[in-house]
Amino acid sequence: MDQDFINTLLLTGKLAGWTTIILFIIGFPVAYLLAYKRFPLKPVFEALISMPLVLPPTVLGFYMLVAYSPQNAFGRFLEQHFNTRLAFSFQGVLIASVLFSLPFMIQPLQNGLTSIPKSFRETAYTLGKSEFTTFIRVLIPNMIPSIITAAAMTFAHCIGEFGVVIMVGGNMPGETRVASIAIYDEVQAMNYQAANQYSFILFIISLLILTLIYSINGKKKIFF
Amino acid sequence: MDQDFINTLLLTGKLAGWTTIILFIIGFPVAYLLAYKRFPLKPVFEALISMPLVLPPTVLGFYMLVAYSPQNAFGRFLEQHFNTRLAFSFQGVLIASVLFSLPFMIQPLQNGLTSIPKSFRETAYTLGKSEFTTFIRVLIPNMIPSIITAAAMTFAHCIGEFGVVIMVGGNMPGETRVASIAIYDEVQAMNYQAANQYSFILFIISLLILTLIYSINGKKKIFF
Amino acid sequence: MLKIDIKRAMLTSEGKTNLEVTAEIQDNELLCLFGHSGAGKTTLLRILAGLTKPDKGRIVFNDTVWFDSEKKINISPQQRNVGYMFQDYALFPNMTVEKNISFAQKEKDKDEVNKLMELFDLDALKNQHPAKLSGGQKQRVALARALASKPNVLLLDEPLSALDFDMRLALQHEIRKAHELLNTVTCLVSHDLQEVFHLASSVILIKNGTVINQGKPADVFSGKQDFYPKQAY
Amino acid sequence: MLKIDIKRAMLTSEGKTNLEVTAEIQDNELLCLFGHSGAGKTTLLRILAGLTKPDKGRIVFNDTVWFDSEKKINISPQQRNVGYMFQDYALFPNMTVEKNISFAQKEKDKDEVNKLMELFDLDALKNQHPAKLSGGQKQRVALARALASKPNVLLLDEPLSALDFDMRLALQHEIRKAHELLNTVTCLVSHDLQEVFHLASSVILIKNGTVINQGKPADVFSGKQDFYPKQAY
Amino acid sequence: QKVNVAAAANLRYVLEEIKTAYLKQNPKAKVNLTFGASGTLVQQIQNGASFDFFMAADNEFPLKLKEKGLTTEPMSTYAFGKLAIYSTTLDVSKQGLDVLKSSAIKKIAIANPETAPYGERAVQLLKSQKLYESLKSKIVLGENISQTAQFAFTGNAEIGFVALSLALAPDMAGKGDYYIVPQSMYQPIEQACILIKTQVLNTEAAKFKKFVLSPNSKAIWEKWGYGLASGK
Ligand SMILES: Nc1ncnc2c1ncn2[C@@H]1O[C@H](COP(=O)(O)OP(=O)(O)OP(=O)(O)O)[C@@H](O)[C@H]1O
Ligand SMILES: Nc1ncnc2c1ncn2[C@@H]1O[C@H](COP(=O)(O)OP(=O)(O)OP(=O)(O)O)[C@@H](O)[C@H]1O
Ligand code: MOO
Ligand SMILES: [Mg+2]
Ligand SMILES: [Mg+2]
Repeated sequence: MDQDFINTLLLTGKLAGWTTIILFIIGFPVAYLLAYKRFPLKPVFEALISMPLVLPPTVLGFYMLVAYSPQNAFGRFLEQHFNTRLAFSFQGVLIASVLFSLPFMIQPLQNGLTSIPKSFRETAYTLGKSEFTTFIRVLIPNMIPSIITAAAMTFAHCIGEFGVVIMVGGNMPGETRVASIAIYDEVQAMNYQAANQYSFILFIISLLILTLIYSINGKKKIFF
Repeated sequence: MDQDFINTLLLTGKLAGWTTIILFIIGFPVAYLLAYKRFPLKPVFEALISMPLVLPPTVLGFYMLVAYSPQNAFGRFLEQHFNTRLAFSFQGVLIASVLFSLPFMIQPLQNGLTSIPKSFRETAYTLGKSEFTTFIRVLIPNMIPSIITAAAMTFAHCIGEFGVVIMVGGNMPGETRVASIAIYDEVQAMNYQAANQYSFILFIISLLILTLIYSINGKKKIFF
Repeated sequence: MLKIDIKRAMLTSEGKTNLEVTAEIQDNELLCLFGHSGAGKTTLLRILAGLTKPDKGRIVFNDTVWFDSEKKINISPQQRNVGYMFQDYALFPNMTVEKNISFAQKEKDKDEVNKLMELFDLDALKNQHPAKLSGGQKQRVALARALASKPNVLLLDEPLSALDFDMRLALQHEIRKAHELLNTVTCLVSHDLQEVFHLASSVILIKNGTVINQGKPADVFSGKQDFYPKQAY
Repeated sequence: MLKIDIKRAMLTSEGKTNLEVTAEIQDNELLCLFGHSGAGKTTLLRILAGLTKPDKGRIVFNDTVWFDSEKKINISPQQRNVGYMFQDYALFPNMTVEKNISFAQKEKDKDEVNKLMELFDLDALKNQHPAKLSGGQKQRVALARALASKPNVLLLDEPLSALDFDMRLALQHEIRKAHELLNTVTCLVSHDLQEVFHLASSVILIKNGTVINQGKPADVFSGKQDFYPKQAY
Repeated sequence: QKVNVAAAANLRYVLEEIKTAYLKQNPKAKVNLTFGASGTLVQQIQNGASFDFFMAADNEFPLKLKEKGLTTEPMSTYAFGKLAIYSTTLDVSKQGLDVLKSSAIKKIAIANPETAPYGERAVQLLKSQKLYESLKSKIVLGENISQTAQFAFTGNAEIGFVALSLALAPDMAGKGDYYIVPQSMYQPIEQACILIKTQVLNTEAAKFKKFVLSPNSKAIWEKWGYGLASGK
């Protein structure tokens, strides 16, 4: 295995890892609001969060590319004040990836929250526990499968991300050349052997990680 | 709106619709097995089903391309007996899309099934109801949100599908040129207006469908 | 006739023990299971219903072997035609009161459902979903549902514990009537002595998994003041 | 002192009615709610706990206004410091018996938890999760948990209904002790006359949402043979 | 019979115009154009994509197909492409290649040299000018030449190595500046086309090929900045 190949895998893992971490932080509060609170226009809000599910990655990629361009307000702002350009950079791909994976985190978490009987929350409240304590001590431990699903789907979806990256990434080794792009590239160049090597390694790694997750998850039942 | 544009949208809807229908048929029995039955190597089996989540679409695309090729057994078989070639055809993309969306159907269904209290099934069994009747009359109605999530995620994921299609399907108008590909193409042609038009229409359609789903879903609570 | 002879490991508040029950219940008999909390009453009903598998033993109903650990027979709950009322009701949340009851019927019979709902004072609630019922209302739906399936063996786990005295008396009457009408074997868990005397033709006293006495209520309780209850009403 | 004067729409088996309760419960009083299934007992407890909002009225505990529909005051369950035992227990499935109880404590006190588990005969089950408990065991954990929070107001919804007679007597004793020790206002739902007489310092009879009598147990039940119970023990 | 044309990305505008002209002569004909990097199209054709006619951005990719026996009739050169650099912010037409040394450049867009001949020529040029090593870290790769142009067009890359024909597109030309790289500095881009073997002989494809090579389309090629083979 050559260095390029390893770098590409590391980069892919880095992108997926960061996206998952950032979405964990965003995802829990948002899912909580959606699951338990009522507010006006909630369905529209929910729909907006789910948009990346339905929108082709190329649409998102296109709009990101336009936004990042120094010719437009946002891109110019970043360029002038932070001297950064997001297009063709890891950060740029990361932002796109966070946006794009949002519903993969939110949906399972929200589902998990709504399927916990209301009386658990009510009991905790009467015991004087704050919403936050209740969330940490009662809700989270009773929705472990949903949390695992959310994390796995998000991480996984990022590893598989292709459309957005090919539009805003520019195929820069070490920055934006993630595994999916690398494989595409090798296939287009008809380097089937290299494509095979990438694919096979990714296949094995994925299979191992997932088997591990499911073995652990299978032992615990939903309600312990 | 010109004819090409409408055709592309119809083709996209056709692909997503067929994929969802096929996966509904496959998804329920598989999710049922995974949720309630024990069998050897179950974690490996679960991991295999979830593979498309983690695998870049390009890996899957690559392997499909290899399988479809008339130089290999499967492709040669199809070519000789059915005179079909799957690569760069609608059917080929459909098969890839079904495989690729499998976990988006299975995961939410399986989660929904496992979170239904066991005593519901047990009660139905003592009332003399078969597993099938129990499934239809007791389980399905108590997991509507999960079913909606499964269908929405699958359909949505297909509409947004890009990597597999571009590898297995290419960009053949009327066959494999779905919306995500069309947008990619229009952006490259710098027909930003057309790209914008596609994106906007998809955005609005998606927003409407999703808002509708969430409005209906919001009224019904999990446990009615 | 229901012949029971089973053994199953169990963790109770006294530590690990075995649930060991040997009994013969005649057709038409109404048996009460009586015993401390955690003694194994629910477990026994679940075993009879086919929901929990004993470690060892045999269960035979009339001429049908329901369970035989040696011959590896264990027929499914569906084939046993029991009516099992769960201690925590297990009403189907997606069905109204009426649907919950009619779902249990092997042959649809709307009149029967209406009759049951009237008997159990549920008419006004027929279109309610379980989440909106009070505790006692849920219990009555669960009981009505178990009866609606016209079972050969009726298994009732504390069917009247959440009901007020009036309702309790009325429904004791209904259980007895149903038992006679359906000509079933009935096993009922109860903590209420009055209820046991009122309903049971025989009693099994379980303590910590072991049957410590069985027979007619009067016989069982007369000699057993030391076991149960410590203090009479 | 807990002053209650509330009104709330309710659907009962007699059709739509209002739950209307006016009562004053002195400190140290142990009040029993008594009434038919679906009369509104649980609803009243939920209202006191702050889980259900009355349509109209006022609830004042000592000098604190818990609820006032006119002044739009409705303080949260957390601020009311009640110990509410649900009719269906609502034990946390992710916590062991021991954790369920210690979670309720405002200040961790392991000895206290052990004492409670011993009193309620739960020691051997301390590391069990609720899914593996029998009905009566669950009920005892729920009761122990409600007591562990050392509440100002103790709300118990049929706390002993699933227990055998021995256990019931023993726990009646514990409830009374806890009530005196914590110096709480206690509201308890029960269908058991013996229990009411044993525990209650006063009784509220609810029928179909309306209070039809309140006072000392002896007074309430003496003149009301027509209402309840039809047949004495 | 419809004609599925697999065309290199640099032909995007030119070929649309040729198609229009062709359809004017043959109103009943149906021509589908699919654009992509030459290498991508070769890969797709090899894997069974149902194209009838392939127009590459060089003369090596068609040869690959020919060697595999996937083509009929000989390969024909239809035009010579020209490499240009394009920018929306820098004054490339005046500074020429010197602009590449400018510190204002953060990113340089080039087509993927593995699959796009224009990209390959651009890399070759940078190497021969001894600029490649110093600029390497600034290079972003477009999947094909039109994505490359688009990177430059949106300003996300200051400089793009594009096909002249793309720089001439009204949108591009209106917004930025281009400089035609002297043809002596890189190996000529001889663009060839070839008919793909199909199960049923596609006569329409042959007809379209003929039109592409015919004097009828000569003006269009020239308008879009292509040089023509002397013999044609
Ligand atoms: N969540 C709910 N939504 C709407 N109505 C409800 C809800 N819960 C209970 N009810 C109705 O309100 C009435 C009073 O219910 P409540 O639970 O207070 O009765 P209860 O006196 O506790 O009866 P039981 O002794 O059977 O527990 C009942 O008729 C019931 O149908
Ligand atoms: N699912 C389970 N898994 C393991 N142990 C269990 C399970 N359910 C109950 N037990 C244990 O088995 C013993 C017998 O339980 P069972 O439910 O049969 O008691 P019971 O006689 O019905 O008591 P109760 O009157 O309290 O309902 C209990 O000590 C309990 O801890
Ligand atoms: O026209 Mo190309 O094949 O993208 O360089
Ligand atoms: Mg029990
Ligand atoms: Mg109640």
